[in-house]
Amino acid sequence: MIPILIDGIAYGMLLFVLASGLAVTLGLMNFINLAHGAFAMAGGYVTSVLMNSHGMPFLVTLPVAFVVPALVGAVLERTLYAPLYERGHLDHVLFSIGLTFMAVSATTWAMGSQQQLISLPGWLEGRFELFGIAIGRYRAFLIVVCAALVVALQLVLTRTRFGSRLRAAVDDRRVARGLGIRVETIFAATFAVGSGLGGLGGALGVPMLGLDPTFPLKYMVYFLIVVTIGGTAGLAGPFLAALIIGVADVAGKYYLPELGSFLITLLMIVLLVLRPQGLIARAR
Amino acid sequence: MSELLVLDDLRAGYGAAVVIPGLSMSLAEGEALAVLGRNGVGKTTLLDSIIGVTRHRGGSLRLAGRELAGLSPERRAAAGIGWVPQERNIFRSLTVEENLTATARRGRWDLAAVYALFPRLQERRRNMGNQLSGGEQQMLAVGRALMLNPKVLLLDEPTEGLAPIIIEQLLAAIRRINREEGIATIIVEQHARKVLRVTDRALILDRGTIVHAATSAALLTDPAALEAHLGVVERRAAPA
Amino acid sequence: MTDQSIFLSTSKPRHDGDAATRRALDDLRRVGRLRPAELLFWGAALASFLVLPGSHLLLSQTAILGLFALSLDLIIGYAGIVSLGHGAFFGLGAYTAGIVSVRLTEEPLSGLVLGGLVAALAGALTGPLLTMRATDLSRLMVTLGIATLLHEGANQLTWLTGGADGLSGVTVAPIFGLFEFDLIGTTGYGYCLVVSFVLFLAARRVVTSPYGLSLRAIRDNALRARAMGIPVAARLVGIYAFSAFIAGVAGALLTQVTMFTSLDVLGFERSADVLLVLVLGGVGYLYGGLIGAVIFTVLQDRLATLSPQYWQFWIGLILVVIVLIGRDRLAAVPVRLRAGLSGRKAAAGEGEA
Amino acid sequence: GDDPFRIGLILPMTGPFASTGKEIDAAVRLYVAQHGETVAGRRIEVVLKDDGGVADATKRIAQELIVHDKVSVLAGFGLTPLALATAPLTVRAKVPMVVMAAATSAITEKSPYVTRTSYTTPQVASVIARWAAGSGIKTMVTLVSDYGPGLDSEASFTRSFEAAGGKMLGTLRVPLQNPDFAPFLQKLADLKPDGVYVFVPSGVGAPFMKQYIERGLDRSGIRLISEGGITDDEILDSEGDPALGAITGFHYSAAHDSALNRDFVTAFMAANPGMRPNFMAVGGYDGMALIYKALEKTGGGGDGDALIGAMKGMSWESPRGPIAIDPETREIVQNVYMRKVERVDGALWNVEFETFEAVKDPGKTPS
Amino acid sequence: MSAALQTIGLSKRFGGLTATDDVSFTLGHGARHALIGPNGAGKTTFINLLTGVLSANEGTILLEGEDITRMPQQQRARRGLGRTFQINQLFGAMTPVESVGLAVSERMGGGGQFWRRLGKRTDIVDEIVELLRQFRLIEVMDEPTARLPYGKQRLLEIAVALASQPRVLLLDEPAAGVPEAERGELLDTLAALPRDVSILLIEHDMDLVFSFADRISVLVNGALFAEGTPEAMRNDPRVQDVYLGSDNHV
Ligand SMILES: Nc1ncnc2c1ncn2[C@@H]1O[C@H](COP(=O)(O)OP(=O)(O)OP(=O)(O)O)[C@@H](O)[C@H]1O
Ligand SMILES: Nc1ncnc2c1ncn2[C@@H]1O[C@H](COP(=O)(O)OP(=O)(O)OP(=O)(O)O)[C@@H](O)[C@H]1O
Ligand SMILES: [Mg+2]
Ligand SMILES: [Mg+2]
Repeated sequence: MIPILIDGIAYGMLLFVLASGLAVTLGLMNFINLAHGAFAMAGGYVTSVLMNSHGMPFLVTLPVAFVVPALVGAVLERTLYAPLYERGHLDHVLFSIGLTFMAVSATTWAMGSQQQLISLPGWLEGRFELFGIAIGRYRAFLIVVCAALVVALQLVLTRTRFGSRLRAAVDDRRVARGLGIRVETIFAATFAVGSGLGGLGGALGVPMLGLDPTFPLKYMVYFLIVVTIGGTAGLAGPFLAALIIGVADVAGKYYLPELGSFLITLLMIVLLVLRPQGLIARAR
Repeated sequence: MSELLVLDDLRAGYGAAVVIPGLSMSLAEGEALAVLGRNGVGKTTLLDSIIGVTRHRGGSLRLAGRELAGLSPERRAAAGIGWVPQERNIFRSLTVEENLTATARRGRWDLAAVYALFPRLQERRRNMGNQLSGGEQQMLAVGRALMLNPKVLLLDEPTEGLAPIIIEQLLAAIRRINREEGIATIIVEQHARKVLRVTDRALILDRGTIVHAATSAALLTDPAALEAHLGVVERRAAPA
Repeated sequence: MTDQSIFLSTSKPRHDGDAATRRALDDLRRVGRLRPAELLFWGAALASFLVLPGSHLLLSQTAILGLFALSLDLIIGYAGIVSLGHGAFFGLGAYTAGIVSVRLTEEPLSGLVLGGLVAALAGALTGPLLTMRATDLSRLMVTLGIATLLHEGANQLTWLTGGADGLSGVTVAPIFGLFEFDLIGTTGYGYCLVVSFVLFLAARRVVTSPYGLSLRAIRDNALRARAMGIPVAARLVGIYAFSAFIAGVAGALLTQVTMFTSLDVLGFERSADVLLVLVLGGVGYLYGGLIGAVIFTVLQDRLATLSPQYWQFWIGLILVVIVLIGRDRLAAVPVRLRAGLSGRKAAAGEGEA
Repeated sequence: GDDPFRIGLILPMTGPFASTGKEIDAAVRLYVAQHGETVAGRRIEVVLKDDGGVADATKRIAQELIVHDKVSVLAGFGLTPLALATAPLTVRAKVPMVVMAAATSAITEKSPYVTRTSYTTPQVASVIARWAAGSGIKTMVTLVSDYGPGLDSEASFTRSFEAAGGKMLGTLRVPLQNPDFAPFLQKLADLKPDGVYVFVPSGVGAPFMKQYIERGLDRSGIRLISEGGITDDEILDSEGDPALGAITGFHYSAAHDSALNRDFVTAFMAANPGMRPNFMAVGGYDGMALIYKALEKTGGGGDGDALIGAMKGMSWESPRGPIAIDPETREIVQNVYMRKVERVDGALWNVEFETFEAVKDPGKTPS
Repeated sequence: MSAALQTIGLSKRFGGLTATDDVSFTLGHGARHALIGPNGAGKTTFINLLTGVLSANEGTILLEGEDITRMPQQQRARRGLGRTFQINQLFGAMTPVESVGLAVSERMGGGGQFWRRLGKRTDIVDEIVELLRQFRLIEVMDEPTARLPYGKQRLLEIAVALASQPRVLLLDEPAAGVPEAERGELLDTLAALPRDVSILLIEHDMDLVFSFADRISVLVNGALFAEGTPEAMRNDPRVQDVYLGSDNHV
């Protein structure tokens, strides 16, 4: 019972790290970025390449897995995304799907279509006993990392003026600029962080989810589910959603396997129909 | 009085349309200028062009001797321009208080001062921007601009939708701001008579150009001019 | 005249009444007017049937894709509902037609109609989920979710759908007992053409009707639409179901000309492809889907031979470029064609989501 | 004659199953390169088309190949639905169809013109079951990916294992989409069988074995026995230590110990750097062999009935060992091997340790 | 006279705030009734409750005797309840002709007809033109609304509302953005409306209010604070210091 719960939480946490970047770009910047998975994938490949062909230790690769996608994100944001903020959501969807397709086949071309595999350092392998419950080391590690991440992000968004300036810029660019908000800079920075988080998630995900060029398409839905169900008001919602989904998924497969992959989708549809704004919506 | 804001043959518009074909004027420190005119003559466009959210097509505008043309809106705001847009454009996903603080700059106008001017805003400080009444949004827009502690205040129909009693208070406050803090103000207004009482000079626009300039006092006592320039509305459609 | 008041209704009007009335009529009929370019388009379609017997197989799939994209245009371009799961209705139609042929009758038309009706029913049932205070995002996800459920369902119900192996044993009798589906695919293409044309006419009628106008209004400002007395939800569900019907028929067509159907009719790729197709042709004037299908097929063919491994890359690139250039601006390029086909003013024509 | 003998080769060269296409295409090229472009005086021309793994595309392409390119043989077919979509066509067109990858038993029954050079799921699963029962395993649990092939495999393993006197404790089905195996492995640990039979698509194999070890199941006394796809030669080496010692049953290993295979593997890897031939490749290679041999037998005659007739009962030595085409069922008859993953001079290989000879498809011939 | 529109104990709460506080209000047949009050008093909220944009926490709304409290917006509209918005709510991508035309055809119940062609019914077209002429929108009638200057858009806002021929019309600050000199004429147009249309006007322009209304209600903090003739209200000291301020508009 408790093992299942812990597995679920860990899985949820991983989902959150993966989706948190999207929670930022989609949630705060209101850009439906289906290409988020591509940034996650980038992070994953950075880690696997650095580890497998440069023998870099896992932990050391993580910062790189954040930075590289962040830089790519920043560049793309300035060059491609920025002109599209004003456009409708349909344009967002089309553009980012296109980008995803490109990423997928570009990666296939560069890295081949096979699974990327990394071998974790010994201290992350296997499990340890806690009050007689065996817990996977890596899952415990995920839980810790993610918890730290949530706190950090939440602080930045609430304790600083950055959050409100960002939302102001999203609500009404023209007037925000007219009132002295440096919209371009803020958007670029935010997007970079979002992409970076995606990359970090991708890197952390390799051992559990595997990694191949179709990653962005395979998991796109999961990220979106987390953010949509969570609501775009901030990061608390997505975090909650990620946990719910993680636990529901694992527990569901354990207790009612015949429901198989229906469960999560059903859960999503029901939640969205009841709360289109997500679990935690901005007061309206 | 030293000239604070100087427009010299400013030309601006939207996309292909030139709305202001070439306009020159100047504004002194602590001076209040009323900009009047019928619908669609370019009053808003003038203010928008000063803050820089329209298409600049030439001419110059200087704030305290510094050339603003070519500067982005945010730089102009930083240079000391406070703007109250016509549609108010409150940030809907920010609370009242966040709306005030998000863009605030240090100065004598702080939360306390704004709340003192508009107690109603304090009562609603936790409301989201889209949970305000029309008038409250108007107050918030003015408060938001004041929190920038600007040198020049651009007010686009600031009394729109305000209760008479609030209008009196607001206009009085603006007057005080000019006098005591030396903040210059441009007020676009529909209620000519109301605004002329609190401004020093007035411009009347038509098709983006100045068709009448006078001291407010003079214009107030010149029904002929008011009638001639403002008493009618029929005009050709927008320059497309 | 400048000294006239704006409101005095008694004052003598400046324009002579007939001229005004004529302009008003013009403006109202603008959207509905039949354009020469349209005849050209359908003429070309007919010609393709007569002069390109070699490509009938490919053309059939193009027509089907076009019809599918047209159904999507109805909800995106006219109802402003963005969907990532329109493949669900296509798939429903496809499987229904298949199952009908395996279990009920091999007569094609009944399978076709039933396919459409089942899809339409599904649309009518799921439509409300999309109209209740939904956001673009929640709509994307709900449509996507429904498609996923159907996909998984079809995978599980092996006894009915053949599961992952696909539904084989589909055989289709000659149409009206006269035209047998031949190897070269001539009958198939003729069949697809006729069905597409009929459904297109229906769709065209709907979007140029007062109903269509109310849809544009809803997309533009639902609050005002309600204040006008327009039953917003009902109207949206209506067009959604109609769109589902067309998508279903398209799916049924595919099953019948392929005489087989499998899970990939319900796959996400299909929904994504059809979105691309629609965008290639342009959203919001009905012909976008059809034209897009042609462009798409040609592209796919060229690119697939040019770089079989990576044609998806080029497709992606095209999408990105289209969006960056701006769909409205692109649409303005062949302005004669577009304006010719739609009669919609470019300025007025835009805006979805 | 001077008009060439055309072979229509339809493969998924794009999309999620592109690797299948790549392996088979490479093998086909290799075979042609090794055995020349002319057979019985006919010049061989291979027309390669990509169906992206989508059934209606496969069917359409096949139709076009027959009608326009006038091909005499269809080959390829990466997935079951693709083959099933096309089979009925061959009845009308009287064109032989050589299935090089798809593995569902039923395919060859859909048309008298279909034959196969890959393998059938039951063929392998049943052997593994018999071996398990034979090596002291009393109770088993199956853990398969929840899709057609997986369920096939589960069914025929269960049948054979119970027939061999074993006892099934449960069946676990993992959704294709989400490869977090945690809950299923937990279930498995709770069920405590002697062994578990695993069937997952090759890509998912590595993550599975990682998690299997992470949960300490490798030391739980549950013996892990899998279908060969999990240690697919193409990616085996990259799966790393977790794969070491994995027991699998399959019809082909790149490590198969025969001169013919050694040549095949060296030539293949020389022609396609960084690629190792896997069961897909050998399926393509033997498919070409079958066509070549049939064409020789008909003396260059391209008639469909003649060709398929010539293919029936054909038997020859393949890199995987001796194989034959069953004259009644047109199904491949071949050895199935039990293998163990070992590190041989630096790289991981499936090393065969037991052979079941001339296995027919139990899906058709009840064993 | 009998009530065109009536509310009984109507209340609306936003979290802690009571925006409409137990309001019992009657709009007589053919009334010219003005609703005034400080900013944030709850006037727009009240209208949103009447039209169904918001749903009340307590109380009843009767439209010509019929209980419409729980009715969706469009049904209220179909029963003859029309309104204009404090901030323009228009169809930016459509032309004035289409906007007004839509309203007319919806009123005639033609909106659901998906088989008929637009512009086939000349009676509709004539009505459109008449209305557009009345509001001086003729020369911009086939321009996309979004491109019209604010003033014209304001006129269209009212024209569209009238196109539905409401029996009860709720006007939320119709003069907002309309220049001083033209307000008089706006007034005339409203005054010229057929007498059987009952009108509730929200306005902060007291000149407009006093010359239009034959009855005035004052709303403060969501509750009815005072009601009576313009004279009475103007001279009511309480009304002066909560709302009117020093210069009492004579
Ligand atoms: N975004 C825009 N794009 C194109 N033209 C515009 C735009 N905004 C305004 N215009 C045009 O510019 C001219 C001036 O508009 P502006 O809003 O400045 O007038 P105004 O004096 O502020 O009118 P009002 O009193 O109604 O606010 C008008 O003719 C209008 O049609
Ligand atoms: N969605 C909401 N959530 C919370 N409070 C709200 C919401 N909408 C309005 N309010 C509050 O309810 C009060 C009444 O608002 P309303 O718009 O009815 O005022 P009003 O009388 O129309 O004022 P004005 O004359 O300025 O338009 C305001 O104080 C406003 O802050
Ligand atoms: Mg203006
Ligand atoms: Mg109001």
